[in-house]
Order: sequence, then C-alpha cells, then structure tokens
Amino acid sequence: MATTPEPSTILNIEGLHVSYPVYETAPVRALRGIDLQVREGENIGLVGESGSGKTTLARAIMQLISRPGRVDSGRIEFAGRDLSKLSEEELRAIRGDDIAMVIPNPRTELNPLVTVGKQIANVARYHLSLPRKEADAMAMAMLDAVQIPDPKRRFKAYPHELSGGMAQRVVMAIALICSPRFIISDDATSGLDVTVQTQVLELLQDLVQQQGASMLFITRDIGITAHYCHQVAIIYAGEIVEIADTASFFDNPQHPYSVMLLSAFSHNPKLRGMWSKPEELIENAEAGGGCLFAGRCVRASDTCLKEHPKMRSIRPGHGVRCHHPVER
Amino acid sequence: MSVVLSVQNLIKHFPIAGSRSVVQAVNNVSFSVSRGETLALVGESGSGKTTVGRCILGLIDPTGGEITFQGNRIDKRNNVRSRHLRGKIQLVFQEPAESLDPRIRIGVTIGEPLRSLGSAREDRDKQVREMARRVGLEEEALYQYPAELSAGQQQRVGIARAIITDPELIVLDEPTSALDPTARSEVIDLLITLQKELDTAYLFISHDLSTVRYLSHRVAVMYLGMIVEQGSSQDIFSRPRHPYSIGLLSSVLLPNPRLERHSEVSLQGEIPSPIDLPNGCFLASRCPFVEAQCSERMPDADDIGSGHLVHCFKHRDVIDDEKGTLDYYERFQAEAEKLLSSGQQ
Amino acid sequence: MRVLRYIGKRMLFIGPQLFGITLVSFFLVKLIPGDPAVMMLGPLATESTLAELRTEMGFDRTLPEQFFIYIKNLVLHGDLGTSWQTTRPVTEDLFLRMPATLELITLGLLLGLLIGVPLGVGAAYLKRGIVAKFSDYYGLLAGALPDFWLGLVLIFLFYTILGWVPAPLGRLDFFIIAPPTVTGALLIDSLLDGNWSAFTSAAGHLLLPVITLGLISGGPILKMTQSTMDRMLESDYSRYEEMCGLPKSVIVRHALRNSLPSVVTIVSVLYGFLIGGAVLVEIVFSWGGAGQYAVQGVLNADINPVLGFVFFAAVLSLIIYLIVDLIYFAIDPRVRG
Amino acid sequence: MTNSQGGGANGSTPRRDILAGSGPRADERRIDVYLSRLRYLLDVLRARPLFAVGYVIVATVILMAVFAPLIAPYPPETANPDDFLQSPSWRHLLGTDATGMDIFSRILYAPRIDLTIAIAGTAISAVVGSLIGATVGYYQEVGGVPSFFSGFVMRSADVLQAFPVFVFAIALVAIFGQSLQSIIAAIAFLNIPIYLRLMRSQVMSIRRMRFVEASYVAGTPDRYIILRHVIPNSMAPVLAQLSVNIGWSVLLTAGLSFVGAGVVAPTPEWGSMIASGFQNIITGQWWPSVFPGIALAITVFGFALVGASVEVLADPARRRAMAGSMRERRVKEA
Repeated sequence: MATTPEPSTILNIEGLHVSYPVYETAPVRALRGIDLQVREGENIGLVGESGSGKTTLARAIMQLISRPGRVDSGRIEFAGRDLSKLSEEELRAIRGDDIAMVIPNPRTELNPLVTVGKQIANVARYHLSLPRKEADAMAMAMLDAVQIPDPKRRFKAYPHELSGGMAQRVVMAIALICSPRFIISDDATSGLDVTVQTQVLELLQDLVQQQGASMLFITRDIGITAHYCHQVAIIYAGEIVEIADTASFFDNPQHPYSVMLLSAFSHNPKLRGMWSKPEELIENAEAGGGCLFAGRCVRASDTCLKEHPKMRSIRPGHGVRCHHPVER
Repeated sequence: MSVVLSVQNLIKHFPIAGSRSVVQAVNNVSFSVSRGETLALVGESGSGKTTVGRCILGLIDPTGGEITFQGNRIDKRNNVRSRHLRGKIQLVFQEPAESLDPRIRIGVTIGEPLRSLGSAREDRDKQVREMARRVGLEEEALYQYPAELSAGQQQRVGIARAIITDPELIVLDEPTSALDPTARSEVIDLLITLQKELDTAYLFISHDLSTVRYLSHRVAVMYLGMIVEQGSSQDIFSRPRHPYSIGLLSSVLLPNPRLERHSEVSLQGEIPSPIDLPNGCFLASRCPFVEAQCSERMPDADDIGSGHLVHCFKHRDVIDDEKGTLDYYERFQAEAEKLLSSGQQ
Repeated sequence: MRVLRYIGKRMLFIGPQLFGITLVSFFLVKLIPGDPAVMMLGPLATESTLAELRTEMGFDRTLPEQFFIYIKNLVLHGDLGTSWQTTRPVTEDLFLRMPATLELITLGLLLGLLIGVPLGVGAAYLKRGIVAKFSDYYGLLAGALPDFWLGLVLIFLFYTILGWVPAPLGRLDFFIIAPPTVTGALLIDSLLDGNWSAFTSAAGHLLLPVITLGLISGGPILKMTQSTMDRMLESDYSRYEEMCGLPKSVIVRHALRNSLPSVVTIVSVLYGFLIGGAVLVEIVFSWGGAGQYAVQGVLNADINPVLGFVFFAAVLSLIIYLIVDLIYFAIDPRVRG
Repeated sequence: MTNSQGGGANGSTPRRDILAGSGPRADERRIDVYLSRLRYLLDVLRARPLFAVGYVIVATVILMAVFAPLIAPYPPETANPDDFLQSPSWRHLLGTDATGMDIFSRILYAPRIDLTIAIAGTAISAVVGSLIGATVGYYQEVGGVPSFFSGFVMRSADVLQAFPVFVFAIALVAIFGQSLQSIIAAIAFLNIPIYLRLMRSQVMSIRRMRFVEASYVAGTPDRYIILRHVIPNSMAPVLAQLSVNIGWSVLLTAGLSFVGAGVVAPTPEWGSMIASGFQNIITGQWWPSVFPGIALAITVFGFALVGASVEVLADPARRRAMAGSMRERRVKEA
C-alpha cells in the first residue's frame, strides 16, 4: 500500500522485504513488507521481541544488511532520495552525517585502541571536512553537551576506562556531532542500569529535540516508548502489526499482540490468562499464508489462518493489521 | 516458619591483579530465607547480588561472614558439594542456553544431579519423566538437544534439573531476564506453582522490579554490595524509605504515558566504582537528601516495623506519606486491568 | 613510570627462568651418549690419558657438582666452557656465530613481513579478489614447503643454472677481507668500515637464504594477518565505524592497528623458533651460524657449545618476549591500564 | 501426555533409557545428524574444490604407503652402482641417486616412515597435551595443591617456549638414539605445549560456563565433569589443529633427517633423500633432491588443506556464509 509521502516526511519505507538464507532450510524472512513513514521532528518507537526484525530494519535503513542477508524488494526513501540507488560513496556521506545510529553495549562497539575524543572528532573530521584542530574542539564541545563531567580529561580516555553510562553518552556525542536529521536508536539503553537509563534517555530526548531531528527508537521495552515517543509501532515477525500516536495506542491498543505484550507487563494472572495462549497450545500457522500471529492469538478465527490481514485504519492515525481488532 | 538459609555479615572482596586494592563486591550483607518463601535480592549490575548467590552455592569463597543452611554452617570444607548437603541447594541461571551442555540430551541433563546422590538408574528415569511432566516439557523433548528447544523450554529444563533433587533452597539468578515477555510470565507462573507444591525456599536474584513485585514475598534492595533496605514486598513497593529504593522504583518506565514518575527523588550521576568505597553512606554522592553525617559514617539499620529495615539517617524525611502516590505499580495495575479486561470476544 | 616498573618486574623473572632453562638443558645434554674424552683423543688413546683428561675437564665429578661449577663459571666469569671441536671458548665462538644467524633471520623475517602483511591486509580487504585467492594458495604452499629444500631449489636455479648469485658457501667471497667486527652483522660492519666490496659480497650471499626464509615465514605471517584482519573488520567496532560513515581507508587502518598485536606475536614466535630452526638453511648455505655450531655439538657429544647455544637462545627469546610486551604496551591502552 | 509408547507403568514393554541416551529414537536421530553432516561436507567440497584436492592427496599418500611394494618398480634400499645419478627416463621415472637407487621407488616407500612418525607423534602429543591442558585449566582457579600443580606445569611450558626447540629435538634424538621411537618421542614432545595451551585456554572458558557450574553445584564429581562436559566441549580447536600438525610433523621429521639426526641413510625417507642429493645439485643433478621435496610439499599441502576444511566445517559462521553462496549459485544457474 503505497501512500504518497507527505511533504514533511523525512523517511519513507515501502514494502520492505529482507531475508537471510539458512543452510538446508527455507530462508528466514526477517522483514516482510514494512511500510513506515517518519515525519520531520517526530520520534517513533518501534517495539518488538527479539528476532522480530527490529535490528534488521535499522541496518536496512543504513543500507548495511550483514551478509548473507539481502533486501528482496521494497524501497527506502530518505529526504526524497531512494537509498538503494545511491553509490557506496554517497551512502557513506549519509551515514553518520544525515542518518546516525545510537548503539547498545558501546563498550564493545567503540574502538578499544582509540581515545573517545578522537573517535568523536573523526566523525566530524570526515563528514564536515574539518581540520583536526577544529574537529577536536567540536568533539570537546559535544562531550560537554552530553554532560560528561570533566570533558578535557575524558577526551583522552579510552573506552575501557569509562562506565557504561559514560560510554553511552560518548556514543550519543558521536551520533549527534554532525547534527543528523534522522537518528536510529537500536535498543540503545538496554545495557544500562535503570537509574542511569532514565538520565540518558532524558538527555537523548532533549538533544534530539534541540537539533530538531527525527528519531526511530527501537526497543524491547514497551515502557520506554510510553514516555519518550510520539508514535508507537509494534513489530511482530517482520511485520508492523499496529501503529498509532502514543496516547491513542496506550489508551486503546487494538492488535491482540499489543494487548498481549501489555498484559504480560502487568503480571496480572487474569489479564495474562485472557490474552496469551499457553506455550503448549501455540501452533505454527505461518505455512497457511494467513496472519503470522494467528498461531499464538486468542482471537484467531478460520479467516485468520487463511487470509493475511492488511493494515487498516479504524480511526485516523491508528493503523492495525488484524481481522478482529480489539474494540472497546 | 522455619529458617532455611541465614546469611550473617557476608563479605566478599575480589583482589585486583597487580594492585593492593580490592573490589568490594559484597559488604556486610545479612538476611534469611524461610521455608516456602521467596526473598528477592534486587539491585543494578555491580550491586553484588549475583556474588551473594555464588557464595551461598560454594562457587566462590566468601571473605568473611557466616552462611548457615538448616543449622549447618557452610564453608570451604562443608559446602553444597558435601555428602549431607548435596542436592539440597540448587540453582537456575539467567542464560537458559548456556546453562545446558549443548552436546548432551535433555533427559540426561535433567537426571544428572541424581547421579551424585547414588540413585538407581531405573529410578532416575522415572524421576526424569516425572520432572519433565511437572515443568511442562513433552516427553519428546527428553531426547532432543538444547539447541532444538525454545528459550522458554530450555529454562524449563533448567528448572527441572534444579527440582529433581527435591532441594530446600533454589537460587534463581535472573531466571527470566533473557526471555521474551510471554515466555517470561510462563516461567514465573511455573516457579510459583512449583513453590506451592514443594514448599521450597527461593532466593530470587533480579534487577527486573516488575517480576520481583509479582513473585516475591520479601525484598532486599542492594546497592554497592550492601542491603540498603529490606522488608516485605508490600512495604518495599508501596512504602519504600531508602532514597535509593525510591530512585530505583521511580526509574522504571511503565507502559502508561499518564503515569508520571517522581523526578524529585531521582538519583544524580552514576554508581561509583566498588574499589575504595567511601567511609560514609555509599549513596552520599548521588542522594538528593544528603547531609554532613552521611559522608562521615555508614548509617545502621533502622527497624521501622515488621522487619522493614532501612539504612538511612534521613528516612523519616525522605517521603511524604500523605501523598501516598509512590506505588505506581499499583496504579498501573489498576489502569491496566480497567483497560485490558474488556474487548475479548 | 608504569613501563619501568613493568620492565623491572619482568627482569626479576628472567633470572629464575634462565636458571631453569640451564638446569634442564644441562642434565638433558649430559645424557647424550658418547665420551668426549674418547672423541678428543681418538680411539688409540690409553686408559690413563683418558682418565687424566676426564679429571682435567671435571667429568669425574658427580653431575650436581659439575652443574654447580658450570653455573659458578657462568655467573662469575661469563664462561660457558670450551668446545673440544674448535678448542676455543664457547662464548667467543658464539659471539662470532650468533650475529651471523641473527642477521640472517632478522632480514628473513623482515622480508616475510613485507610479503605477509600487505597480502594479508589485501586479502581481508577484498575477500573475493585475486589477491585473496593468491594469498590462500601462497599461505598453504609456504606452510608446506620445507625451507631447506626451497633453498636448494633456489641455489639450483640462481647459482647452478643462471649464475646470478655467488656460490652458497658462507657469508663472503673467499677473496674479500672481512670488515672488523663491531656488531657481527656483516652488512652493518662493512658499511661502518666503508668497505663497499665487502658490503656487496655480503649482500649477494645473504640474498638467497634471506629469500628462502622470507618466502617461508611470509606464509604464517600472512595467515595470521589475514585471519586477524578478517576478525577485526567483522568486529563490532569496525561495523560501528561503518555505520558512522567513516571512509573505508580509515576503517582498514584502524583494523590493522588492532591486528598488530597478533602480527607481533607470530613474528616473535617465528623469531624464537628460527634461532635454532634456521639451522637447516644455514647448512644448505654453509652459513657457519650458531645453529650449525650447536647441531655439530650435539652430533659429536661436544656438550659446551650445545649448552652455550641454548643459553644464548634463551636469553634472546626472553629479550624478544620483553620487546613484544613493550610493543603491546605501546599499542594497547588496556594493557597499560 | 501425547506419547503413548513410553509411559506404560506396567513395565512389560522395555522402557527407553533416557539417561543412557540410546534407544531406537535416539539412534534414528543420530543417523539423521550424520547424514546431514555428510551433506554439508559435500556442499563445502563443491564450494571449495581445493579441499577435495586435499582429501585426495591425503588418501593417495596413505594408499602409496600401503601399496608401495606393489607399485614400486625397484626395491627401495638396493643400490646399483652402475646406474648412479641417472637423469629421469622411462627406465627410472624420476632418475637415480648417487648410489644408484631408484628415486621413484624410494619416494613411494617414504611415507611409510614419515607418516608413521608424524601421525604417531601428533597423536601422542594431542592426547597427552590435551589431558594435561584440561586438568591444568580446570584446576587453574582452585586453591591448594592443584593450583600449585597447574602453576608448575605452565611455568614449565614457558621455560620450554624459550628453548630453541629444533636443536632440542635433535638433542632428544641424540640422547635416545636414532630409532623410530625416539624420533616419535621427540616430535611428540615438541608438540605437547601446543595442545597444552590450546586445551587449557579452551577449558578455562568452558569451566566458567553455566552448565559446568550447575553440575558442580549438584555435587557431580570433578572427574565426571571433566570427561563428560569439559573435554567434549573443548575438543573442536584441537581436532582442527590435528591435521595441520601432522603436516608440520612431517616437515619436522624431514628436517631432523636432513641434519642427520633422524632416519638413517638407506631407509627411504624424504628428508634424508633431499640431504643425500644436496651435494649433487650444485653440479647440476637436481633430481635426487627436487623430487622428494615435491612429494614432501604435496603431502604437507594435503594435510594442511584437510585441516583448513575441518576448521570450516566446525565454524557455524561459515555455515551461514555457505547458505549465501549456495543462493548465489542457484541464482546463477537459473
């Protein structure tokens, strides 16, 4: 379903399919027709379990699907340009400059042999073609902006000398130094302790807002999206099953899977009993060509097993991919 | 209630290679667990909660303090591997896949603890089947290898292996944090059911507050190797008194945008390094209520009723009881129930 | 200074380590059958002259006594005994021969590095290119060829058939007067002396053995570089740098820097091995190096050269490992911390 | 329970024994596993034909060694002074050496010695080194006597590392005499530290795995844990090392013989053959040295390839890459 992008849409994904071949069995279809529009200045939360395709989507936007995976079909438009048509050189200019990524576990993802100051400065140096001195000064200012105490000393620190929260701030500095228009946060705060996590999230939100950038906030924690995102999208088995404004979503979750996630969070036995199937009753309904969630769904009907549901809007700005959305 | 495990003034310091300083992982921890009870050790990474569990299991030797299990003191000589204690204390790990030998069939893995108890092979087979049934594994799974099972099933195997020796105490080290929400709640339900059937004591080590809230009878909040507050689950979650507990509880983001967090008690900065800890309260550098005496000496435990212990000089001033808004889990539950219990076909 | 403290600590260990090595090798070498006295005086010597010689050389004492005397001489006088074959002090012999070996293997490993590192980096950089294919074959082949045989083939091609290089007999042409010994390495000594003809002659003699060792040692260096580079380019931080849009050249440079410790390690291991292992190439080119000296010692029950060589080699290995650690120190901040 | 067969409490049907891990269903699964491994091997060989060459080489060399008496045109140790230093011809395919022995026949016989030494030496060092390494690694972090023991073993290995190993091997052969056994012993001794270190580092990481700790807490004896859990899970790199190591040992054996500390002269062995032809090469008779060298190189090459293929087969990441390259091939074919 190709919607015409609104004028203010910065990222437009249409019908994106990505698969990874598996030896001796059918390929894993990590993404099965993702449609997603992100408007300028908007922060959209993408929630899914492990293996639902969240990280693959992030890498697909960056045009960095790891081998042997590949994009089977679909298009990703960033600021009106089809990313798949760009040369490696042009993509390199976009990565880290226009589209930046905030990663989890920064202590293993930062280069252990390079000081963090240099790692921040490098990004500015190559993208903004700055001389070394100016890039260093900019990196220093960035360290200050992400509220790292004593930035002068930290500039010369190596990643292993930083705590998890500090390293996370460094990664944010790297992501924000070129004032990107679009930021992808891939489960970025999942490695942090809760008391530190909220500080980091608030800082990230402030900085992104200051720069007027858009953000795709990928997470396993549906709780975070309630407090930090404008929109929420739920991804299941490589498909977006529900997407809505945050308030609309949490006031009125419509997809049985969304409801199941929320009820699991509550630990309320009655709610969980209502919305989830016990593991031994779960069946694999994928082969039938119907709804991918049908095998685990408490509301599944015969239609669900045969017919693949399309994304539809029951009310404006709230889409759900379900034959029997929850109505209240 | 009979006390199964009692820990007194437990200390564990890890030496640092090439240095005279030590990592002060556990500092003076005392608690006890009774039959059929779940005590949760809650804390962030580096709070020493896992180290406490490993000391009890004899996987590391404590630096000081006393661990008593059913009246027997546990030490280097006399530990969980000794004949009279064997199989009485069991454990379940966080990473279900890593806790099973990838080359050994599930059935053999579940039955292995019986081997050292010297039970006959036929007997073992029967028990393995029985345990599999109890944890909800199909018989077919007994012939499979760990990689062929889902994470939730793997964790069930881990639990079956733990309960097969009919232990008095199970140390559960973050048994659910690697699982997806649905599998997680099923494993939690299983643990609760088994506890009711077997009357086992659980020491539940976790950083996941919502699970702790649901599963445990009592909670001990750990920070930098100390228990800063302990009490009944009800007390800790709805009337926390230690600034750290409050900060920790209000940091959790619940999936309801209307539930505002208490930012007035939010903790500043990061957890200090557990090397060369200060003399005073460990939280002094992050606490919004800090005063002079906090950085001079460590506050003693203050019993504020029914076993609710707080290590804080200012716990009376920290929170305004009248507001009574702290238990936002409670409010979340209420709202969730209102919202989600309608609409099923 | 951390580095100094570290070196100091290492030095403390070197003493016991050398003692251990000397101890083991002493008792081991003493087990070599054959009576040196008989070998020195020939089969016609009388029993009394033999006994006299044995007493003179201390062979009539118990082994621990002999060891004690050996250690005492070594520590107090730096004396490693005499070789009955050359009738000269072992220390002098080794100071003459060790530099020959070191010059050969140092240059050989330098060549190996020049071959292995660029090929390894190239193969890791372009996984499906012609360089990668060539590197694959080269790595396997270099690991399969016996170095002494390769030396022979090179001699056959470039000396016997083409006549491009001097005869494989020693380090200099016989008509060249050797420059005065300063370092023992002929290339350096001849340059210091300003003796151009000695320099070219030495270089000509070095050519084939160095190529032999370089081609062979290039294999493991290549494999190590390639596999480490592969790992580094697949690592989390290389992927992250890619996501940040850094130029490929920067990413590769960083990966290479992260791979250096492994390359340094493999070179040090090869160096340690070649101090004794180059003996095969030394024999082929009649090099007169230290390895040859030791092997002659073993085969002729001449014990002191063997012990002296083991001692020298151990000292050198320990120095190399110290240098390696210092390089780690310089490269990796985590080791410093 | 859905299963109807196993749960019968009357005991008339024999119960399948879960703990022994056998029984009809288990066997069936095992066969499936072997079949799928075989299929994977074939796919890998199709993608990397060079590996197949490796297997062919190794098989050929072994067959050569076994059937040498049937193939060789001349006896390998009989000198014929009239026919010395004949260049290759139809009569002497690869020529004759300075004593007039047929080089082709000697090359065919040589692997009997070389492979015996290399395989036996490698096997001994792998078994001994792995067992010591596993024990040392398992007790590394335990206090008391075991820790003292592992410290001692590792320091000894360090001392050995600073030894000039090749000269050391020559010395060993000199001490125990130039017999087959002493050469095997020397080779084994040289290789032991490799396996010791490899196994130790593996075991130290496996030792910290959760499943080992679970066994430990349950009171399972150390011996059972080491043999049942630790060693089987640490073996992969040792197995990958084996084949490469056999090749290296062949080179080492030849080297020992070349300096005269290995196999004695008339016995056909590649290294000593190269050595005996050494003097002739300067005067232009290249064949006595060059042909044995080629045979030696091909053999080692073959073992190295087999080793490389084992490494690929054991690496799950390569399995994924394999899936990718098979997809590409299908696309190309279509």
